[in-house]
Amino acid sequence: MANINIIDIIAVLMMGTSFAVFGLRQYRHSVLAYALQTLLLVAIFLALYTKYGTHELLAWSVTAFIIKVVCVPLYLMRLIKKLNLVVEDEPVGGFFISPVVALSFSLAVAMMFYKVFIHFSIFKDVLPLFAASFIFMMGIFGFILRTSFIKQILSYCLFENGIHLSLALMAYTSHELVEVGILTDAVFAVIIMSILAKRFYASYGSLDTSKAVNLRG
Amino acid sequence: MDFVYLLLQLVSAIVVAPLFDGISRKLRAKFQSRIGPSIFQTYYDIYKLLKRGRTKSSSTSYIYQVSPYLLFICAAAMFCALPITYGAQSAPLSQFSDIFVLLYLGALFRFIFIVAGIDTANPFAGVSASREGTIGFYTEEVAVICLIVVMMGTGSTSLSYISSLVQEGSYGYAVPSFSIASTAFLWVMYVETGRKPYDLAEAEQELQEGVLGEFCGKDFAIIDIAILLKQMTVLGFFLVIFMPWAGLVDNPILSLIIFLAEIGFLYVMGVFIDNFGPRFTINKGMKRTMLFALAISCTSLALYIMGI
Amino acid sequence: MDILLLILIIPFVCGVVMFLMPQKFQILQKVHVVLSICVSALLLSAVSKVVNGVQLSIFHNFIFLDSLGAIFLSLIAITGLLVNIYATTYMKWELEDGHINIKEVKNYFALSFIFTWTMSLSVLCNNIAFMWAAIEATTLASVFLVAVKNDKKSTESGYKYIVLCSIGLAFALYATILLYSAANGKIDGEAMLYTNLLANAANLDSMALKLVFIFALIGFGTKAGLAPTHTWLPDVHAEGPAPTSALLSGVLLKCAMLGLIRYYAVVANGVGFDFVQSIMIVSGTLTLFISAFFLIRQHNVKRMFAYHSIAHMGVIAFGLGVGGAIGLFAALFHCAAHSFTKALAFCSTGNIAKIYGTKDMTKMGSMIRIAPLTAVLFGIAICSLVGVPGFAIFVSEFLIFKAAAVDGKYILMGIFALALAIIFIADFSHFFLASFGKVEGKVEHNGEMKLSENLPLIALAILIVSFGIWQFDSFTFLLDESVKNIVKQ
Amino acid sequence: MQTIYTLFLLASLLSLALYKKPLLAQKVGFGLASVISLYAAVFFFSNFDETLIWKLPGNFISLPQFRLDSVGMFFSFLVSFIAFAVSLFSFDYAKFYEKKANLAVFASLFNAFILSMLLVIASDNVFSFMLLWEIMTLISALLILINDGEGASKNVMIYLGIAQIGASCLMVALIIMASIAGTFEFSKFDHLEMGMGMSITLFSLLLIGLGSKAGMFPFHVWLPIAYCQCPSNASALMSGVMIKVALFAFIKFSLLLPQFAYFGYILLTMGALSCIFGIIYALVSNDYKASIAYSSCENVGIIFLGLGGAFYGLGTNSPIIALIGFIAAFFHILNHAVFKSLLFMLSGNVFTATNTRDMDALGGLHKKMPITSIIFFVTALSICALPPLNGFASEWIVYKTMVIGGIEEGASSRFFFSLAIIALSITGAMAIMAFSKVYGAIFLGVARDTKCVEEAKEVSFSRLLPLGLLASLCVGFGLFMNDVVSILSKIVLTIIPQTSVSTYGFISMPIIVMVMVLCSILPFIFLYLLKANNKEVRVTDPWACGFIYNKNMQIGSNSFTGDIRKALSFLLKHEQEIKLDGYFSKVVYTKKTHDLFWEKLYAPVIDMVMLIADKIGIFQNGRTNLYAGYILIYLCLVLIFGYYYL
Repeated sequence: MANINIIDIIAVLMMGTSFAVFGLRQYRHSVLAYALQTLLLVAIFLALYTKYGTHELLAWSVTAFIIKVVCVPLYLMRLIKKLNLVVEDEPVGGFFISPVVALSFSLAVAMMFYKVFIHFSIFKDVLPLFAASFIFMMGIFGFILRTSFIKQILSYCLFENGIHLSLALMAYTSHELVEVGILTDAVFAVIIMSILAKRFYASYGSLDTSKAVNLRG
Repeated sequence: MDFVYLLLQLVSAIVVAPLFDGISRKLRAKFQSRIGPSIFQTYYDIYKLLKRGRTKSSSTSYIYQVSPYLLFICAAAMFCALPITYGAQSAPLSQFSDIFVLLYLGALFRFIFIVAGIDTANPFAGVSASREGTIGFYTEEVAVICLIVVMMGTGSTSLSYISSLVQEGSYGYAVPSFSIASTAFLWVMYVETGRKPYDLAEAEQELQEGVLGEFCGKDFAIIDIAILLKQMTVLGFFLVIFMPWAGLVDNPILSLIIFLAEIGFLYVMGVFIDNFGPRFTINKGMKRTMLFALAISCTSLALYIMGI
Repeated sequence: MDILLLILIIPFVCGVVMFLMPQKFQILQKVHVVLSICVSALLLSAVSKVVNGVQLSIFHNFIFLDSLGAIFLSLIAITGLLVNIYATTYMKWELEDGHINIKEVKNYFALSFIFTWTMSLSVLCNNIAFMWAAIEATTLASVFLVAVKNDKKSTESGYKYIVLCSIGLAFALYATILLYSAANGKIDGEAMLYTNLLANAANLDSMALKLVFIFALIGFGTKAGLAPTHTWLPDVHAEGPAPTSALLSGVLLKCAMLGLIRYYAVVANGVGFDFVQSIMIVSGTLTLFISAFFLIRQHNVKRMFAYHSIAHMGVIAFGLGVGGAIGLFAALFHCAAHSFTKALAFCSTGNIAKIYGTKDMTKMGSMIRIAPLTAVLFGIAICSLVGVPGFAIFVSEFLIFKAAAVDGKYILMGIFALALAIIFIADFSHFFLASFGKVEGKVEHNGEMKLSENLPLIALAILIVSFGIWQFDSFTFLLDESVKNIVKQ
Repeated sequence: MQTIYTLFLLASLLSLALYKKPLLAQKVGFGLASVISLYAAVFFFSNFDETLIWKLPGNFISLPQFRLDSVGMFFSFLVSFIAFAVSLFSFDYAKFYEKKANLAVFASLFNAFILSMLLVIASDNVFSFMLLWEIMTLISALLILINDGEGASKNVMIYLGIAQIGASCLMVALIIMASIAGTFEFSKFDHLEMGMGMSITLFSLLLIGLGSKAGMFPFHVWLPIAYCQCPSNASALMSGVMIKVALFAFIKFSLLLPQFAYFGYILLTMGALSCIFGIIYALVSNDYKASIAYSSCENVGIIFLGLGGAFYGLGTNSPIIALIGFIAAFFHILNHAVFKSLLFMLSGNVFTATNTRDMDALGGLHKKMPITSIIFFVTALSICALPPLNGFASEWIVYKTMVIGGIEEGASSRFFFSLAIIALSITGAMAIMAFSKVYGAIFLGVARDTKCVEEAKEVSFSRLLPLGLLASLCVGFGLFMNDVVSILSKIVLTIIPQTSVSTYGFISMPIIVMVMVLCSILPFIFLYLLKANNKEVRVTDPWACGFIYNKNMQIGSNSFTGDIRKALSFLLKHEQEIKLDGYFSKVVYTKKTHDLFWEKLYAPVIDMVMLIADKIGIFQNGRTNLYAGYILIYLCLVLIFGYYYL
């Protein structure tokens, strides 16, 4: 019983952190929130491992910890420092409205999705599944509503986390190479996006991607 | 032998045509309380023209030179297409006396008329050439609608065959569409003779015959004859289809005489309409009067289509 | 060593070798051509084995090459080779004009091998999750092929490319996870292998499969450029260098399509063809019409071709939607036909941009007099794109019509014909604008390119025409085999 | 048969190979074309009764087989014969386009065009037919572009656009037919089983597909645009024979369908409309080439009337109507090929001499180009269907068909056939006006714009020779009408159920001519007998009511049609502009007639598409956030669609 509670609690905490990643104005805080969330993710892996005794999850939690809790946030921190940025620009709909919209829509979509997922999932835990789709949707809404490039990188990381969680819940039995492949992609994506962010900053003078509307029609 | 009769038919028509014209001129003069010319005046006119010298406009080309003869050929051939001295049994000529041959020879006449008018570069000639074409546009479809009824009713386009059918009485006024068509057709043929309210045949420089403004001398004489012949042909066209009584006589010469008399009668009667009607501008005239003809012909066609 | 293993290694090694080359254009050019030929020869030899009826697989079927993959692998080999050869010419011009520096050229060449490598990987993967990873990797590998320059537009296009493709592919990953969890335990053997899934598709839960297909459509559809998730495509194709656009449009889109086709096969065999066909019809029709209308007012030659890519992805989707053996055959044939055609089209825009110094077609004109060969090649590309008979694309469009007629789907024929007619008219008017009339702008390079520079283009043109009229038995064999695998009659 | 095709291919390639020497290429290309097409004409003519089959070796897609039966032979003969005349004409004419395009390309395209037409006729497979059909279209489009210039690409686009719409319809129809037949070879298509609705739908699709290429109403809008843009020899080929190829295909495919009387009615209606609208626009246009082009629409209408009768006959199992109808159609196809190509070549002569297409600038050209003028006169008579020329001969048979068809019981057949006759007669009346105007305005009177006509001179002999040849055919086909008919009836009998009846009372053209000759003697006898004045003719200025004559007084092509324009104002849309500045200055009066169907039928559709194309850009406005939103929205929509509708 206690274990279930722990997993549920962690899941709720993850949802909270994802909201924080999305909503916090300062980049540093966002990145820290992300790191925290990933830590919670690792915690869920471990909890699931202890609960169900699946060895794959242990290996996953280790790789995830190294890559996503340590490397990626550090890299992003370095990027923020290099670009000398503190606060993000005004997102679509303003700082207040945008998280609310994202939150409500994500909740709605997640409500819809998790019922479907529970149908197939190997683990029949409701809350983690809900959290997975919620985090994923928060990530997507990060792209839809946030205009800051760094925020978008973080959004990418967010939905990546969501997928990771659902992967752990629904397909943990798959080949280890799968996990490696997906994680490698994620890391490379973050690296490439940050290189692009630097270039973007160099040519546009800010990270506001809503300025990038030269190509249209 | 058929050809000899045909030649006779043609020559006699040429010979008597000026006479009819003279009579109608005399009659018109009487209506207008004038003494008027002698009934042989048209002969004198033609003879005088033959003796006159000629001028031509500097713009003219070969068309000007050949058009009188071409016009004459067309008119004469049209007249030959009327089966008067020959009938359906004459093998070679019945292949010639065809409704469409007649209509398209008329079209050829019109074509040359227009081209000749444009060739002279005379402003009047040009205008009247245009009017000639316009009148053709108006009359042709009414004529053809009437003829459709006849052609489809008899199942043939051969004039000699149609007139023999009507003579025998196996097809004729008992058919309502036929009788209605005859009215409209007579109207169209009257228009084709070039009289008021559509035209004034004897007044040169008027409407259609402005084309002839630059013609003179013997050329003009030939055109005159051609036009007279054409007028007779269109009336004869009516007679051959709708009143082919001349053909009832077996003797070709006798039937020719009856036929010419009939044409003469119609020709002279035309003066009555001619003299009492008003004159319109071409578009107005056509719209006011041809619509009736069109309506009548369409009625007869509708009757035919419904099988009445 | 096994040939598949070689394919997994050699292109990557080539890329690394290119990185290590000295910064001298002459050397880079030669090495690039030689290595490209080697890689393509390798890929083609693998394909030839499949043509002879051998099914290749290694690592317990983790990596495999079936007839379906062989089609796409041969595209990577042939189109990739010709485009890579053209790329050396194009980069020479860019260097001469000072648009880029030698270091960027080197990186470009190196990355193009990595790109080829990731694409081959995506074709060869039997494991669907790994296939997904490979397709995502193609995006990552090609970002800097697109954003070669450091300017605003280039960066913007790279940004849109990576962001939108990543979002889209995230859904594809979801589809993968769902499929796996739906299949896990219900089928024998590893539940992530395509071959297993296809063989046991009938055992799977139909609701799950439907959901999977919808997610896959969004995911791979974004990458493949199906409307309305195509939005990144015109920007990226228009901004990248001509050879990159040729590669992206000619090969990459097809690889993404291959992903979709694999899901199509599994789902269709699970829940029946009706479901997937109707979804694909909707998607195809939408794509065709949206791109057709965008095409009409498109005066940028590369953007025009980009919208064409979308339109033709629509055609492929439509072919899959019409379905049946013939429809599938047509869709697969269209992948090949469009690959050659689009490669030629984009490469010829390289020539055109060189001649006029602009991509705006309203500023061109009279190309037929300035550079007749380029104009003819451009014309062949256009003719093929709009489906003029005698060129490759017509064959597949004809077959789609045939498939629809055989199934009695007459309304679909009408829709398809209408869309093609709009595309035809829009396109030819642009072609005439550029090729005939007077020069509206200025001419920067008055004259035809050298024949040696045009050789890859001519080769592509010959391919297009020969595929349009000639029947290649080995190719047809591959298509037939793949269709048989999917339709299973 | 394959030798001919190969030879054309070689000629085309050879002339392209001489790319660097355009003048030589012109001589070689067109010379070869004329020789080969003469050989081809002889070959096809001598094999009228045979069916030749030829399979293309090699592994081509769907293994194309080429097959020529009697009808195919006839059309192949037509193509190659007209091609012979036109290429002979081009031998000298093409030089005029030296500055506009490379003559080697011109010659090569010309050869390829002939080849493609011949192959279209022979192809016996849906795939190869569509392939060759579109290639034919494309080559003709390129031929139009030989005369590259202002607005050329737009004009070609209109042509190609309509052709493409047609080709789509055609392809859909053929593929449906093939899928019903279960084979792609036309020769194995017999007995397609389908209901009436399907059959009529397919028939309509075929009619749109092939009629649009043939210039049928309402697809006629491309005719004046494309033909005016085209070099005259190419337009001669296009109008003379390409249209016929479309008609051939139409006849061939429609015969494969189950026959119904409705086919006849559809054809009669479309034919009648084409006739009337074609000739109205031919009448009012001021550009002689446009006039000639519009008259193609008219003539195609006449051919459709003949075909309408024929299909009616097939649908109602009355072989005699079918026989006469097909003879009428084939005869008019033959005649139209002759006089329309002739007219276009003549217009090429006029254009090279004067460099203008505006009839209000021309006039009095007869004095400069007498032979061209006389040939034009004969052709004009022929196209107006005046006896005793060939146009009349075929039109008479068309009339005959209509009359025989109208005798049938049943109101609908009577109605449609009467309608057809009326249309044809109106057409006849207007054609006379149209072509007397064209001839008069170009060749007669005084030059309206002296600058244009001053430099004009008669063209070379090599250009006049083919014209003379075709003109003599105009006369010959008319005179020997019955012989032509008996040859045609042999061909026609291969495609319709055998009929033993052959006693149809045709007119006899020799007798008409004989009577006319007889009549022509009369005036001379008459003049001789009455001793007419034969003195030298005095030359003066034309009479002008006593004013000094001015060349602007004569009637122009615009004012000539004034009355009829007024009468038809409900059908014609014109723009009238009168510029008056000051009392004493010259009045500038311009009048332009627009094609009603372009404005009412095509322009709105084009505008709407353009509007959508303009507005759709909003969708792609560059905002990445929005694009990301699309993905999500689309996902939701597809989920809804997938879950609730499937």
